[in-house]
Amino acid sequence: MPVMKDKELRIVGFLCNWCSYGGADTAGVARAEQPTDLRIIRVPCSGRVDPLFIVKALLSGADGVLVSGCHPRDCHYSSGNFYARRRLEVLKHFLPALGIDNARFEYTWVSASEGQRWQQVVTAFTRRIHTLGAAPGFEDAPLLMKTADMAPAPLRPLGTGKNAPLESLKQAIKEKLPDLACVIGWKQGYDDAHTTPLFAKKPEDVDELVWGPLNAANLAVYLPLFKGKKVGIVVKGCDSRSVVELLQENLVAREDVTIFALPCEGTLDMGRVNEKLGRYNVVGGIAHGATNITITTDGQEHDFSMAEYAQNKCRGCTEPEAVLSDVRMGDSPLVQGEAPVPQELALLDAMNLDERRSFWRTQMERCLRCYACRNACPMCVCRDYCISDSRDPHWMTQEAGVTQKLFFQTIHALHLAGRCTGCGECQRACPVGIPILGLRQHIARTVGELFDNYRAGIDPAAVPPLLGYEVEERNIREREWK
Amino acid sequence: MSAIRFATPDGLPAFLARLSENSRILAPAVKPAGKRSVIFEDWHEGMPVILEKATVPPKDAVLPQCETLFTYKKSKNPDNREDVALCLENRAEARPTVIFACRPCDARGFAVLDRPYLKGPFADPYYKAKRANLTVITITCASGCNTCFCHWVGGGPSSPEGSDILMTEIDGGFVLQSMTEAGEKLLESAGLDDGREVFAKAEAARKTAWASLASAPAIKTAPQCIAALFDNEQFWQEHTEACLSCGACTYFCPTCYCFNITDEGDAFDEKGGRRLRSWDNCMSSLFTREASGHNPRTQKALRMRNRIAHKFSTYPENWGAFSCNGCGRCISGCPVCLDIRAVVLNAIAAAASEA
Amino acid sequence: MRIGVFVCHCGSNIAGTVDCAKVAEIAKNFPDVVYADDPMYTCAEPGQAAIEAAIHEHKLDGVVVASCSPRMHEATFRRTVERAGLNRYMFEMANIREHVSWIGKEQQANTNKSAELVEIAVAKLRNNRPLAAKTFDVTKKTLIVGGGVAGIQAALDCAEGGIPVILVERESTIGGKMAKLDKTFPTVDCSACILGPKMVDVAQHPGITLYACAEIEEVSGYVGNFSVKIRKRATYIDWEKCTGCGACSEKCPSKKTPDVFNEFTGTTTAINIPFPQAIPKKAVINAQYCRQFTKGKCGVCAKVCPAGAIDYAMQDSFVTEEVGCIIAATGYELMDWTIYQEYGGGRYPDVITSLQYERLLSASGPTGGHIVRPSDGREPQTIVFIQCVGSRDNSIGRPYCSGFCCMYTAKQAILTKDHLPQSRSYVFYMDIRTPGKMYDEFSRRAVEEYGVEYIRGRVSAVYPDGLGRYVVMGADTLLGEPVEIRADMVVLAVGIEAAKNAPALAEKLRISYDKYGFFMESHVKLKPVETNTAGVFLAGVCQGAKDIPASVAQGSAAAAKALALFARDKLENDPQTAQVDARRCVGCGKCIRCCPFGAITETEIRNEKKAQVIETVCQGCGLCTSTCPQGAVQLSHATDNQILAEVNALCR
Amino acid sequence: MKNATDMSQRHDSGFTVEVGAQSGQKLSACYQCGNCTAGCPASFVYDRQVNQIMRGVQLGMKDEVLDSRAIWLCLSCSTCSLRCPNNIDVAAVMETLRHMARKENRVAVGNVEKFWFSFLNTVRAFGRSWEIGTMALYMMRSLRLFTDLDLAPEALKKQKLGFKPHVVAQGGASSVTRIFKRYKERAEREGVRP
Amino acid sequence: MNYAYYPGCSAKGSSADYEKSTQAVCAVLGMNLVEIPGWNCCGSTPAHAVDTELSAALCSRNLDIAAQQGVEKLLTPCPSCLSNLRHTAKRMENPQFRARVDELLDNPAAPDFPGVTSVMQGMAAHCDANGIASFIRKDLGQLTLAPYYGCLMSRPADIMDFGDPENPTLMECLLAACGAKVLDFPLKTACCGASYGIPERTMTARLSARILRLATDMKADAIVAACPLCQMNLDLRQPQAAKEADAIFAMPVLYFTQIMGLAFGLSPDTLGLEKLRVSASALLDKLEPAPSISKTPVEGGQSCE
Repeated sequence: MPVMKDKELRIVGFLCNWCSYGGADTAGVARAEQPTDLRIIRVPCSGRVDPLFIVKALLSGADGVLVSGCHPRDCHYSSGNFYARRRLEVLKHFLPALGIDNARFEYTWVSASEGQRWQQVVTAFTRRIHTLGAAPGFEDAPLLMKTADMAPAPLRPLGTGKNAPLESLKQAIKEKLPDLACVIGWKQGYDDAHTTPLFAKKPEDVDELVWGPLNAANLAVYLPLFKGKKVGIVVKGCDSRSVVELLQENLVAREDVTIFALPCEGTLDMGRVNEKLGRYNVVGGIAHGATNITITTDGQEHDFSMAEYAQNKCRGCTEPEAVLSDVRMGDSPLVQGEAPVPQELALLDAMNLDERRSFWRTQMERCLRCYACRNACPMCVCRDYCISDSRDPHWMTQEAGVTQKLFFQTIHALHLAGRCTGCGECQRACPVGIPILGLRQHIARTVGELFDNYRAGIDPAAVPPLLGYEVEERNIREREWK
Repeated sequence: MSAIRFATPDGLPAFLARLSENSRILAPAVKPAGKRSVIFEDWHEGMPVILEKATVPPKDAVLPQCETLFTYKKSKNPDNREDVALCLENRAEARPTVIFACRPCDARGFAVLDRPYLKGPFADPYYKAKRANLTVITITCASGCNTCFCHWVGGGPSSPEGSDILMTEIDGGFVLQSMTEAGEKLLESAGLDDGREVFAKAEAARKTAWASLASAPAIKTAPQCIAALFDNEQFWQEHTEACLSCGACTYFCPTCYCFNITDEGDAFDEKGGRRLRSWDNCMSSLFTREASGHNPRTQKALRMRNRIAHKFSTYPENWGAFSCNGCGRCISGCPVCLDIRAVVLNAIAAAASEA
Repeated sequence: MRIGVFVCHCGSNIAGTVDCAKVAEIAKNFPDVVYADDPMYTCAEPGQAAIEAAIHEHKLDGVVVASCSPRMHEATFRRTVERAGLNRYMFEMANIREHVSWIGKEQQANTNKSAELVEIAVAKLRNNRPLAAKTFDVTKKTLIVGGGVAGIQAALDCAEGGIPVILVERESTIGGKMAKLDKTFPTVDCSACILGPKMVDVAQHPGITLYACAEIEEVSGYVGNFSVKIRKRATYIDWEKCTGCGACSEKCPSKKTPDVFNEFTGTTTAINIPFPQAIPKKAVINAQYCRQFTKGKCGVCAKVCPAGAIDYAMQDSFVTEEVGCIIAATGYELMDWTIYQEYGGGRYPDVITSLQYERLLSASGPTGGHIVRPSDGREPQTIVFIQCVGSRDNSIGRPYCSGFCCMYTAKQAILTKDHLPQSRSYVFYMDIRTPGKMYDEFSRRAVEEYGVEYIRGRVSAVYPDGLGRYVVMGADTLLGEPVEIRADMVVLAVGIEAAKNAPALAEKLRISYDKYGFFMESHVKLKPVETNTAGVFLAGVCQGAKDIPASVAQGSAAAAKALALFARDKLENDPQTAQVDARRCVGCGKCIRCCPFGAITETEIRNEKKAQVIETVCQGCGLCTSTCPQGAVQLSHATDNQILAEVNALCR
Repeated sequence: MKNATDMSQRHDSGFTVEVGAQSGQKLSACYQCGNCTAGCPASFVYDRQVNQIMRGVQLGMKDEVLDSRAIWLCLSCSTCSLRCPNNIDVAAVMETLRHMARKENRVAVGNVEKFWFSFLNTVRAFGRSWEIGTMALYMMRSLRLFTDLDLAPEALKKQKLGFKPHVVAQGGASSVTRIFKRYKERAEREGVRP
Repeated sequence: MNYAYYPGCSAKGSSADYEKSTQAVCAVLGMNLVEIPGWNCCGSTPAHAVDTELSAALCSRNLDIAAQQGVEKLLTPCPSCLSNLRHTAKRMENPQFRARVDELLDNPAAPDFPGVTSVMQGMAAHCDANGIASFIRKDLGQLTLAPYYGCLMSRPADIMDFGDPENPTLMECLLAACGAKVLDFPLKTACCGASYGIPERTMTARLSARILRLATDMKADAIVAACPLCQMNLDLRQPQAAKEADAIFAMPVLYFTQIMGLAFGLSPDTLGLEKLRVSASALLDKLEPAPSISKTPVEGGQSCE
């Protein structure tokens, strides 16, 4: 079978120099006939294959991508393929979230002596891609607008935190303040209905600290900026996971950060709150009930029950209390039940691949590429050197097309694999409300499934799954070539 | 003599449909999501007519998020491969465009953009072509809003600056008033009813809107005050601590006009190379990073100083008007609720105390 | 850039199915390509000269050759462009032979594919940068793993060549399998007599440091500068003090300790010296059987030791050695033949392995060199030798020939006749494989002079007849009949396998091993001693079955490789290493965590933590590059932009 | 004196391929170690040893193989398959050869086949085998009227053999009969010997 | 506990004693064997020797009946039946083969067949060695037994799934649990000559003689069989074997169920011992009442599986 009967399709192969490229050579020496579609890019090691190369190829018109390396244990660099196996497997799971059929991507192991196996792999993969046909694009996918359903019931009673021991906390902060450059918390923002970060340096600053459902922002994002200085931070449970993740990644030193924690009763989804408040001139006041807050604007009262207006993530939250803290006050809330599938993810799950491509095209069109999602993300530590706007490396162009925008979301999601705590700041920060959190949730779920229910930001001493490997992976099986 | 017309709510789609025969219509469209947004989009028949203030201003009509200025191709002489010919293709395109239902602040944005792009020593041909083909139909605001402050900076709920037509909602419909020749021409052929009879109602509505605004603080001294604070790094640091450097504020500012130019693609490729102009963001460290790697504004405080100063000090110095028109999007859209008004007022106060 | 493209015909190898001239013509339109040609044989002397000439004539600053696999000729052409004054890394290859012309017959598709492969190569080349190697110092010392005859030979040759040697042996004595043999083929000279002096040389050579009862724990570093952590197992004897007098084992009450050295044909004491010629001649306690350990009291040896060397509290200890190269000589083991239930699966005492038989033959063995049946101590009259037990047997996943069994079986049959002139020996064989000097003559002597009955066929089953003998059910395929022999004793020529922890050692050394655990040489024919990891060499059976002469030869060959390596004072690294852009680096250390070689360290630049690559340690895998989210670490010659250029050339 | 076998004349590669395909075995893997022969309990009655049969198949010597007695005397005990170092299911090859021989009506040991048919006839009739019926039919077919006569008294005394056949209840017998009928009809339709 | 049961034809004829003792011993163990209705002959060796599809059709009919009854696991005492049923189940996984077989059947066979296993394995799964020991009423300590499986029980290994195909040990485990001394009998899986006793008497006689000879030389009190045909060859045809080997044998050949029954204190009559050609009376003489009802755990394993 020299060439597939139909027109050649674009298949890109990334082969490690030591085993698979040699295996392809061996196949050639043995005159093992193969379909001609494949174009091979030689890389030193399968561990060199950044999953982003694969996404880049698939988004740029490749119909299939094949990665092949040395068999596990046989890596010329001893462990490169172990890392590759994890990263590529995560990618394999992730591609469908974008609407890309993951049958278009495969990775395998072929040694330098396995010419016959290489022939079999190329033939089977090419046949598979021909069965799938040319890859559909994003730019011309039919429009499809969909929104997530309401969130399920929370795992704990949500409230406004009005009875939290805020004053005792302020006292505790004041005691520690002399040793700290500042303590990061929340204070009232441009009106009563909005908060803004507080950087308390003097005791009187501490009096401005507020606690309650308006404290949506995850302040952990500021910690790396204070690298080398001693700072305090007030955290909700979810924020504490970001702090743990930063500690795990050496971006903050444990001795430099003092963590103040109160049990969180949930935060408001300000997008929906603002939508309900509509256009108003002034906030006349805000009243905290046990499970609701009332905001008066231009004389009109608006009631927001936590059950209805809490952020989606708060409903599935299993860590209302900080997972790590130095000063902790208040009673531990009771969490019951298992975290449900988050709404944004459920929305993705409910769609087929075609629908997902349409969905993302529809959503991504309005992306401004402001990258607020990135800058609000506590785990986006590259900051000023993000590869999305560099020329060396030159991953992306400034073009405003859907694929560029979606590729950025993929970069963010893949870079967050095993690191994202699901804090949702990316989506919260998006000025045009694109439900990008679903992609991060998708990858977090994959990481959990593949790596023994691993959740980021729980254990500061854990090895992040994609920075480690097992010689025998428990949940990754090589797929057979038949 | 301006043209005045009246349209019922039901009549608006027909009006737009008529306009769309000869022009592209950019009108607000709702994007439902957990966080709802309103975006200017190509309007075509069958779409609802939305009059809400958009999340993102219609700046894109004259200054696209990314535009291809020109493409370039190289081709080799078959007889001498070292002889390479370069061929440029200008891509300045300008379709007649009508912006429908932007707000006065948005429209004033075009006035702010016009100065550097058209009135300086060199007119920008790409901008110029688009601007010349643009007609702006503005809906006046019926009230103020908690984040708006147009009247601080010389605007107002029915400010006509930058608009070709002002449209004001009254009982039972809308009064459309042309403010420019282009607007007049448009209204004359728009097939709408005469509105002179109800024009008074529109004027009354505009007055009511004005009256609803809280009084504006005096910020006339802002240019000098901010200039005076140029070296006060502590002031800028205190006001920038919460900033994430995301620059979302600049992307949905109707008056931010900085851009970046990049080349993409290969000149030998079929598609050719593309010279792209795309929005840039002064809040990003990249904005001032030089090729050598040196960056005069590494701190976000200095970048914030630049943004505030540009809007309230340097631009006014050059052009005699604030380049902020008080739309308030940078406040309502900021992920951490930073308030530019507070910065300006604090700067005036700080300068006063310094002095 | 000014790029020249050379599309090789390779005679008809490529031109047969690829229109090379057309590929060259298409290539002329690629960016920066100013010259393209399609020579007949690019790698031949005129072909290389033409490249050099074109570089000069057309002022080329980059060259693409489309021909065979870069694994074949990349090094060749890099030298070519270097001769013409270009940096060797301003060169790329497109593999249009192994990956195109040899795997498909359709000329149009092949031509198109070749042109695209050239296009990728040009795209990459346009992003290439000249790279320069760094030189680094060499630790002129060799570490040898395994003290069998191959390791001993390598150690002696290295030491004689003036290179210090660290010899690490797992057992308590060196000598390996050869030390257990009685006589050796084809000369039937005494194994101990020829190996013994070499073992003594090892002990006495000032350049050789011997660690017995020791194993490799960790290996880091790279050619020229390996750091090897060695675990010295607790022997419970202070060897500094032990004189090897043997008083301890004379008095040891635990006399039923399995005798490992004698292949379990007898028992020994819990504290013992395996055999009189052991090197080092030091006692070791087998804690599994020593009463001091099993019962918590005894202490006899401590009482009788005149040197006071007994130390029951001894723990494993570690020592780290810095060396420049490593020779693996870990030898082999016999496969577990008891999976052959048809031969009794180890339940019949008189069905034994050839190595056990060797101990029975040996004068220093448990029977003092008398051949007797383990079951009842009687001299056997009929002995059946079965060859290929665990060799050439696909059904148990061992299709390979163990190489030396044919010869030692002939030897054992001859020795049997010497020991027991009245006995009859039968050898069941499939093929006689004796390709060595004097080998076939030797095996013929067994038949012609010693009357050994060779029967061509396998043995299907062996079972006791209930009357004290064994029924051997075989076939004589030459006769075309099944045959049966009542035997007193059955000796199995058990196949070999790689040492049990060979794969684990391979992983530490970062070398490959085949699916049977034998280490992979760099090239089967042309680099049989080298591995794919620079500075790691192979000697002896760890690389594949071989007999004593071949093992000794390979030991010497490995030593020659070590000496050649150390003939230079400085080594050059491969400049395809990772580079850190310190400005982009945020100091998160993810690259440090992943680097398989410890080649990235943390440094401080203006009070900020940054990653730093030790270029001489970096092996160029690029794992760091794909790990760093901000792209701050870039692997030279495989940077993100270089690979992206290739992807972009393919997908648009 | 027998002439040397002309291999080029003899080799019927189609036969080799057919045996390989029907048995599902890789025949070229056989390297003639003789383990099958060594382990075969019936080898002493064979005219050709198992390894010789395998060799014959490899060489495509169809007549020699299909006309051999060995393939009829194979006990199907699978010892050969178990001991084969090359994972060849030799017993399956032997059975395949038997099927091929039967279909071509080459039955070197007629009595074996007659016994099988005697057995199967009782199954066809009653749904279950019937030992006395089998014996009777076999004696008639083979004309060996004294087969196992020495055992009869003991067997009968111990009531080892039933004088009445066991007939399957619930119409099972006729259902089995129909299986045989369809089998025979299909074989005839396909032109092979049932 | 009820178990679906396929007795095989010989249970209704030549090996009625196997059947009788199997039923009796299973009853003691609490296993109630329920015959599947309307079962037919598996075709034995003649069917598959003639045609694989014919053999599969005969077996499929039985497996189909069991499947229709909702049976998950079917027990059979006869290794030949077991082999045919298991081979058929395996071959029917091939759709082309299945289609050919379905043509021969009244109705297409059920898509999924129940698993088939030997009564011996069924016992071991039902009851561990200690459980078996708890039923012992007679001391078999004086008996030395040669376990004999025959060639079909453990081969081919992938089909039969009966432990090491060269060296199965399940019967040893059961017999040891019953208190008997069990020989490591090397010819335990050798072929007895199968049904060739009729067309090729000398072959079967010689093969049986070999087994009888070794058992005699190893001083076994009896050979213990698990296959009706093997038992018939070794017992009923023992004189033929003796004649062929020019020897005198007096080797009782019992079914393993008969031995177990003896240990459980069942009467010879219940176990059909009278049907043996070579009398087991010498064996019975060696039995002694168990010293006490043994509750002591049997060394070396709770389970024979």
